[in-house]
Amino acid sequence: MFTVETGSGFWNPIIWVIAIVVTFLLIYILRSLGKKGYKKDTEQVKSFLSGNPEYPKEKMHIKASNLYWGFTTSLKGLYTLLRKMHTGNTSDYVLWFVIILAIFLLVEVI
Amino acid sequence: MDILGLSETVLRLIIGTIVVALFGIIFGLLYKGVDRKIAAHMQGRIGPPIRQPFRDIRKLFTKENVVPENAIPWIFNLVPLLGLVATISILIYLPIGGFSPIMSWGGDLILILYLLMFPSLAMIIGGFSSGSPYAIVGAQREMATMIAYEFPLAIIIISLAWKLTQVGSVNVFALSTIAGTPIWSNVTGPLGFIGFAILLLALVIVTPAELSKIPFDSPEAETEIAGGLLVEYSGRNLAMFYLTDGVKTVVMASIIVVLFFPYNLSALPLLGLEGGSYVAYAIDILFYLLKVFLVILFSVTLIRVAIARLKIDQIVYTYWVPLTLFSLVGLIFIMWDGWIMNLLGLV
Amino acid sequence: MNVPDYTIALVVAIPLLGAFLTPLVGRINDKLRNIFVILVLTLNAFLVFLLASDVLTTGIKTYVFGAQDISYPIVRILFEVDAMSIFMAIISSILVTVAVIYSWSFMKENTGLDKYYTLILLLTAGMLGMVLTGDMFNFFVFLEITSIASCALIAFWTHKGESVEAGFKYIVISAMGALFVLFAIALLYGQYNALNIALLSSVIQYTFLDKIALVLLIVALAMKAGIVPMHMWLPDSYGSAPSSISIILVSATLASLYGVFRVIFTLYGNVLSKIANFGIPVNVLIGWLIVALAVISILIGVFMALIQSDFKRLIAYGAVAELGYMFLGIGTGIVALGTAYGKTALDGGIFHVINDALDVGLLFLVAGAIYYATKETSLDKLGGLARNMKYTTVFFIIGFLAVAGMPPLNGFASKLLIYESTFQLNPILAIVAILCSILLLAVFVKVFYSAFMGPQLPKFKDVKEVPKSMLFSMGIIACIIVIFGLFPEFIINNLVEPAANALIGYSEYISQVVVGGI
Amino acid sequence: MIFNIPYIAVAVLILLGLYALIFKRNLIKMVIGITLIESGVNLFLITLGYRKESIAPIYTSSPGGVMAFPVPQALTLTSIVIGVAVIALMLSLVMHIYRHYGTLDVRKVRRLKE
Repeated sequence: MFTVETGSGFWNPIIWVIAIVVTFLLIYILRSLGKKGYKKDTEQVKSFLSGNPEYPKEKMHIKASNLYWGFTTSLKGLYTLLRKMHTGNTSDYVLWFVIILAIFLLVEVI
Repeated sequence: MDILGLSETVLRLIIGTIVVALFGIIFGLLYKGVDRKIAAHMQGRIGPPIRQPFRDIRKLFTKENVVPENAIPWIFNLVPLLGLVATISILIYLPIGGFSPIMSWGGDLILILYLLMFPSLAMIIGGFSSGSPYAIVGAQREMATMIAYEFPLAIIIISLAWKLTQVGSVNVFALSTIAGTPIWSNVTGPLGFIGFAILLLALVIVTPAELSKIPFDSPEAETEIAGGLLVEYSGRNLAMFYLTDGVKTVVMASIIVVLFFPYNLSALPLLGLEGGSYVAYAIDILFYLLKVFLVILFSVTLIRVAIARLKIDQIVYTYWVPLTLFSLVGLIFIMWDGWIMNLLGLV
Repeated sequence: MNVPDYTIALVVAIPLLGAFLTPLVGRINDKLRNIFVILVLTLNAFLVFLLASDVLTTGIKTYVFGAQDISYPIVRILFEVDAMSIFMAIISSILVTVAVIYSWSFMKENTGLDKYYTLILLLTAGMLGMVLTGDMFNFFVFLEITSIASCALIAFWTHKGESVEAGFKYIVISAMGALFVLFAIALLYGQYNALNIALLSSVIQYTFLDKIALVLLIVALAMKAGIVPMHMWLPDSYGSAPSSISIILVSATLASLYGVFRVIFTLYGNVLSKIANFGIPVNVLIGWLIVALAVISILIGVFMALIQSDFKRLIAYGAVAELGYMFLGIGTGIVALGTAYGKTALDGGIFHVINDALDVGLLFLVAGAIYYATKETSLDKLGGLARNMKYTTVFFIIGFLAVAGMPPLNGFASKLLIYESTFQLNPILAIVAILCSILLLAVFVKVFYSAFMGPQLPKFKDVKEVPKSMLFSMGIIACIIVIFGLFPEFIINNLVEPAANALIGYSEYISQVVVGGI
Repeated sequence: MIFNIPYIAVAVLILLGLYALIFKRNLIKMVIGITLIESGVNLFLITLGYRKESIAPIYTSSPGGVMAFPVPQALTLTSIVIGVAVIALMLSLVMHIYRHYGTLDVRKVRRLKE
């Protein structure tokens, strides 16, 4: 009941949800043993910047394009190729269609 | 399924979950202490006592739980909790010692692969939600690391399952099947043996990244980004992450044990033990704890003492190019194993 | 539950008639028009559900437009509804109804809404016609209706250059694709003197011309479904259309995907096991071509999504990758026709169709909500919105976890089916699928950070939560996602399995018409 | 051979249309390319229905003899009607594009890329 069987494995969401709820309650109780409060409106709540003054809010927010710098840098070659492929030119869209059509015809018909 | 059977299952699940949760937390902290002690000895230091992690947790619980003003409070407080909960939930699918998993039919290896992402995801979202540049840099590094090591990890898991399918097993992703048919007995020739050895080695290299340990700890990198994605966390929230780390170490080591060394000592005819007796269970548990210790020793302690930290683009490169090729070679060896043996007429 | 046969006709006719009544009602009052459109679509969705319960319990239903008697020269069109068609019809009705409820507030400040709603109803009629019809030429007509209506809707914001450009690209691609479909239909008609799918399927020979027709149909429809490398129109048009239209476009592309598989499984069902070139059976040849395209789609989709900085283009590239998963599942089902894992893969692929429609649809609605609140779609300029828009944040979390296939949401169940069957065909397929699922997670975590988290930006200090109608429509989809995620087995048994069986059991589809003498 | 001329014309028209779509830069010429493909397909449909020395397929008061096949003609009519709608829509979009971009060069109409 409620189990997805794929022939190679299975997945039962209900079991997992029950386990999660039980563990959540357990850990929540454990967590509530800890100290709750902190001093609001003090230096405590400022971002830690190794003692440097905080920048304006816009500068504290890293831009989406710069996220994953490490990943895109290590795959630079691939991304240059992909950017070159996506020209945005309508003629190229048609050209890709013709190419795929030709490949399918080659494999399928000849 | 009737009501009685259903309620029994649920009861078993609830009690079992509580037991494995406590087991995971206690042994996670214990192994952490052992790991620190051994690492210290290797570096010629005395190191903290083994019960130090327990003291750390107690100390963190008495500290203030600061929520920085740039953070989104509800996400900031929720994710450490969820990360720990998800990590503990993996333990109900893993066989521990001589016991079969509490819910052997509830989930499989792919589920575990996904659940293993939750703690990292919790750290990433926690880091992002704290709104500090250090934490954000750390979080994006953690995300890149996660993408990086998931490639070889997927190859390892799929190769194992593929091999089991070839020898005619059903439910090849189920942990009980994998534990029941140890892979070393399924190889047809030396090529397959080498293939699995390569995969084991790859998994050992994946482990430190999965656990954010040196040399793959650039998300935390105390020396450059001041603790990275955990920089704004304090008090009980930080304690949650600390516990997650400990439990995850046990989980990861248990997975390696299940995949590659699912043997039990009590099954040896030499000992002459009855299956299912208390002595047999006790021996199996002890043997299991020893295996977990050895795995942690080799894949965490030794590597982190021996190698310096890599840069983030080096991490991605390491996992995506050399290690992926390496594991693909392992996969190809496994695929060719039976074929070549047939060709040579050795089977 | 039994419904009369003419329900099939009503399902297509009601939105069509509603489309032409909308401008008239719009003359009276704007609010009345909105209520009218929502009523029409709800009624239609209700009829689709009735029809679904009938088809799923009693089997294939047919309805004949025109001559009932076959002794005359036949001038008639046959609608044939099996479990697969009704599966797609359910997806379309859910998405369109939700999109119209969403439009109530989202499009409030626009003019020309009479045309907007008319076009949506036309588009609905086109999509439902495409999936319900049993006639090739009729399929082409509905395909063109869908293309024209969606093109006009993509370019609805004519004051933006990007929208118009996307509309132009879309219409060039669709018109060309549809013409090649027509050419293929003509090739088939010229040989067998029939247009009915079932009739054609019973006599098809796999001659030289049939091969050409098959290739033309597959490639043209796959292009309309947006498979790499013919996907480039898709991010353009999804990204530039209003969000409420993007979600309808998702189901319009899925209708083309339905076309691909109807052609392969039903139209060419009889010849799939024939030996073609290189001594390989036809199904293996076609299946591997589709699997190859699927793998490229998954890879290029996620890699491009990772570097996007526009919210909606990013989701669109994610949709390309998701499309790859469907093609991977169903393609594996074609290659491994008749094996147990092939069936599982087919189930997974078909289940993923509805999951993708819901997940990607929800994300588009969230993107629209953010645009509504901040007038901004560039991720580089957003930030800190989780403080102001709590509900939208929760819906986004549900959506992105579902798209990335995290348990316990619906994406996980279908991806699990795909992973655990494709690896038996070739381990590399499952490896790529797992890897890209994680990349997809990374992609949306980036969005989560840059739109919703970070410090409170001064320019977004006064941003308010979106109106109730938008929250309501997002809430509906989120609820369906969670329910599908918690009870996947129920959905697979009752919706997906019958659809998969309908695709494999094409002979039933044929005999209903040929032997049944309709 | 002489009977194959319509089919050759079909092939030539479709290939010319594709050529215009791929190599011509002017948007209007691309629209013309689409119409060329459409004419090719329509011609193909009509040719399929042709019979030698046939009359128009009107049943009432028919003089007898071979009739041309009616279905392809119906299909072609439908296709032409759809074609008109598509071309009208395309040309109106081209007009809007010129208004926004100030050019009809397809290589310059690509703000949406990558």
